[in-house]
Amino acid sequence: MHEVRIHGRGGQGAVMASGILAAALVGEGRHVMAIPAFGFERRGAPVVAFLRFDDREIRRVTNIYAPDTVIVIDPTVARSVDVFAGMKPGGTLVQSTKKAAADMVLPSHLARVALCDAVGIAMAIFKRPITNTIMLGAFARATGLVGIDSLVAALEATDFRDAGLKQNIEAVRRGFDETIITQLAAHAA
Amino acid sequence: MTRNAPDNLCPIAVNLSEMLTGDWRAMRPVVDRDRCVKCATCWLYCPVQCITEKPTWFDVNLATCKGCGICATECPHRAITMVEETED
Amino acid sequence: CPSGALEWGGAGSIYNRFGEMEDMFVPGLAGCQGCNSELIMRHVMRRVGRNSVLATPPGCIPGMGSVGYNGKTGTKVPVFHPLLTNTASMLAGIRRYYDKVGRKDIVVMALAGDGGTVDCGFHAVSGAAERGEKILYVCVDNEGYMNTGMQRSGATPYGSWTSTTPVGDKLKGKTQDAKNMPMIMVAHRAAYVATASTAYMEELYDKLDRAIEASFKGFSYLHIYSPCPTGWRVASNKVIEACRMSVESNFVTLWEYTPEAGLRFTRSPDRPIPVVDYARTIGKYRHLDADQLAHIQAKVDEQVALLKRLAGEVATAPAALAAAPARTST
Amino acid sequence: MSAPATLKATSRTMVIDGNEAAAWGAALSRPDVVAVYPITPQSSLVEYLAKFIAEGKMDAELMDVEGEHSVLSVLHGACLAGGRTYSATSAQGLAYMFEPYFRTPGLRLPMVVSLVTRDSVTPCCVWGGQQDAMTVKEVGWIQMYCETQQEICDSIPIAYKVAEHADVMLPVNVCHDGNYLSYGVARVDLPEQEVVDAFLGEKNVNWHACLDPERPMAVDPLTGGAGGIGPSTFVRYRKGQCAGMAAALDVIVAAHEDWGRRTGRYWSPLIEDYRMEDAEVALVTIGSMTGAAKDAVDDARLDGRKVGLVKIKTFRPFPAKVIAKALSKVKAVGVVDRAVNFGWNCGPVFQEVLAALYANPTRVPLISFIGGLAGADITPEHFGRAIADTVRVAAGETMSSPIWLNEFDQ
Repeated sequence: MHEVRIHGRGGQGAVMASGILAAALVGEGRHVMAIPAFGFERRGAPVVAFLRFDDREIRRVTNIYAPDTVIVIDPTVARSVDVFAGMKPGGTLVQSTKKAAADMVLPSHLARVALCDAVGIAMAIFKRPITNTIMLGAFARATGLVGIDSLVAALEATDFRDAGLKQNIEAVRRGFDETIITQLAAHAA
Repeated sequence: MTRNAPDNLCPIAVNLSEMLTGDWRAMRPVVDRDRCVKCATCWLYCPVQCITEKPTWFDVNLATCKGCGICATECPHRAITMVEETED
Repeated sequence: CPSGALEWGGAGSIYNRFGEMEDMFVPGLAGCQGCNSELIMRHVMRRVGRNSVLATPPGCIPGMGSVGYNGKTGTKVPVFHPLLTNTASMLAGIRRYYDKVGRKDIVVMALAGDGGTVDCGFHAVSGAAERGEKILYVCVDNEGYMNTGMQRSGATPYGSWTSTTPVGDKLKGKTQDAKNMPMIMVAHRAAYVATASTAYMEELYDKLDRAIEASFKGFSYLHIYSPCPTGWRVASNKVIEACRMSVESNFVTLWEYTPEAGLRFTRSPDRPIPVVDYARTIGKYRHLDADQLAHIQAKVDEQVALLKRLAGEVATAPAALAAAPARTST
Repeated sequence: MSAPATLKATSRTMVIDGNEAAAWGAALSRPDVVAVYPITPQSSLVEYLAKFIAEGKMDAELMDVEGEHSVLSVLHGACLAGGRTYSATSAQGLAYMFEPYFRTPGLRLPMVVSLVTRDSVTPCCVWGGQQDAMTVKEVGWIQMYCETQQEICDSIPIAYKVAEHADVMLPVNVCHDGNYLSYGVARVDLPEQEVVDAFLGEKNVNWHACLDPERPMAVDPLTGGAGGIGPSTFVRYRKGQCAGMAAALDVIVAAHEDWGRRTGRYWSPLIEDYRMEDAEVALVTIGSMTGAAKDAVDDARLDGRKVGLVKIKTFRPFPAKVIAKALSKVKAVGVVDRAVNFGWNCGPVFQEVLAALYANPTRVPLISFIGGLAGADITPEHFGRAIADTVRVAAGETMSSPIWLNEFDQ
């Protein structure tokens, strides 16, 4: 079982991203359970969504406390939230940022970071900082756990209120293409 | 509506109540046939609608008349008087 | 007239038109002697006829046996007790289903008391009116909860004695004015709103015609005043007289409204008798002092003035608009 | 029910949350009239219904009324006129709905209303819990609690089949946990419309009581008081309601079986036994908590403890006999509730299981666990603790109960 935690802010579509990722994984024959953390999703407030998937039936309908992967779709939310809380040793961080891995303070047990200037891509595509689908592309690139075609198929089945399908497909592809992976020394084996 | 409902399901009633209110009266309307011009005022205002039409006058169905006296009060021709009911 | 000559007049003409129509209730209903609500029920349903579904929320109307008792019914059309609180909603559900299956000619209606209309059933009436549910809602207003022992409702007028607004050294009847439900229905822009009194039966029948017709287009509301001989302390034989005087004094005004035509009086409110002449005939007002009577008279005058403005505005507005020169803002 | 290792997605496969699964279950059941009013955590469910109707996916009359009291009231009217009806509510909405809610089973109206379960104020809280549903357990509605999104979708047509059965004619609440199921997303395979149509058969919801000018009758005439036939008449109808409830147990089993034959998904109708064959202690669970509890049972089994689990699907009518039988061989039982029974200072499911076990010759100790209030997560670790405590009770230790599983969560 692989467990993912997505951090974002209200209005950025973190919960929607977990739903799209869930649909993509189901398309690949996986079992999936995606749960948003329950808060008042006010625009701008920190938001968390959980997703676990497996090749076997998933029975537990619970939050995630020890994620394998953390996706941070907002570059500044980590200032107010400990995005690494409970993270499993050897885990992966998929982060929206303009920084390079060398310039970041990262916990020592992290195995891999995948960084993507999602805001820059979003401004080019949407003229607004909507980073959720871009970061799904980044996740696909970083982990190889979901195929880009499956993500595109899931996007095609999604109702977008604020943006077009074509833009989102471009977003997920650019997220995939423009993500830079760094294996951290301690776990580089 | 393909079957009859058992009598322990939803409370319903299909048969009309047979209750009559004629025995409520203390006073009884009596129509003066000579004065009645069939203007139908009594019929119009009778709450139990117990006024019945006769060939040249309107009469009262005493099986249901409650004896309220509205007909006597409203009759523009003073053709109805209320009289005390007898005890037998 | 099937047999014998009838004197020509209001009563006779109604009898000619409706006398042959079926009374939709059983002969024996347990309304009090002289009950005006029973009179309203029988006339209204005589006009509505069999192709109808009738709601009678808890109160005197089912209390006198219209929905029946111990397994017998008092009504020839489908009839039911809604809750006191949900009459308009249940009717709306019935209407929507029948409309959906193409049975659009059924009159779906209520004969409801004032308590279930202006108090705890208000949300349902207001919601149904706002949504334009196609129902006929007849409010039989006897100014309080007469069935349960004459407690006050939101429709009870100022000064009125009721069992929960008693008269003593400290309190002398109700200290608030009645909620004006028909005007609230106007504010909902219901398809039809009218007030009526059994003292003016021809008019009541005319309004019923229009109300029934409107109920196939939207929310149709008919408010009929119904003096209660028992609860108001009025002699049974004087009930129609009480109806008449309530109108002659403008305590009750008779008017109708549609969104298209606006509000119009159906009986002129000019040259009324003083309200005190009406109040003196009603036992529940026996205790009123001069100040209380003056308050009631002032409220009656205020109400008539407001209605006149509404009636006048609507009558003159289209012409006034046409005549007015085009204006630009400065 | 267990799923195969990997599943191929089909054209009917959706990845949706429980509220959408419920809306699809409702849409597939073809109600004539749907009434909606929003309340957390049900709101998205009624939004889906409105959307389906707006898009023509569902041919129902949408009644967006002014509150839950009217939600159920318009459905009463529609049902008595002959319509199949659906709505959904939660917590405060259910409380506001109570007056017509209490009346529904008495009128024997076979409607289905989803309860998206939630803790009720006060303390002020909009998160999951089952206090709302448990508070109305005595009102005469059938209650079924779902474990997964797929089960929600499937249980709504099943609920109509049960509600409209001539021997039952009672309303059904299909309950699903607020938050975890309402917003949790998982794979749901929509049944084919033709399958649901064939399963439900011909609709006839007001053969017993109707408001129809073609068949005039009085619905719910006044029942007289003492000194006449009134009270005995009243007793006859009350007994009729109880008979409908009693009959529902077999109907629920048959409906689930029928559904399984048509769809391949055989949900446990009354209770589900999990690893109970040789179990020495058992947990009893209800709703979406069950999956984590099963994981905890597996962990305990790996540690050599003989633990099993009984999940309750149908809570009203209470399947007392099958529960007594399922728990007849264990040495202790731990019942996990997501609600509180105030009068007995324990969980409501605990209280019911306790009563059911009175029928067994051997008296076993029971312990009440209360968790998941206010949307709290009951994790496999929490269930691990519940198992450990139950094992200690089986070994003869006495323990004060209830044990509040999330009491010290931070």
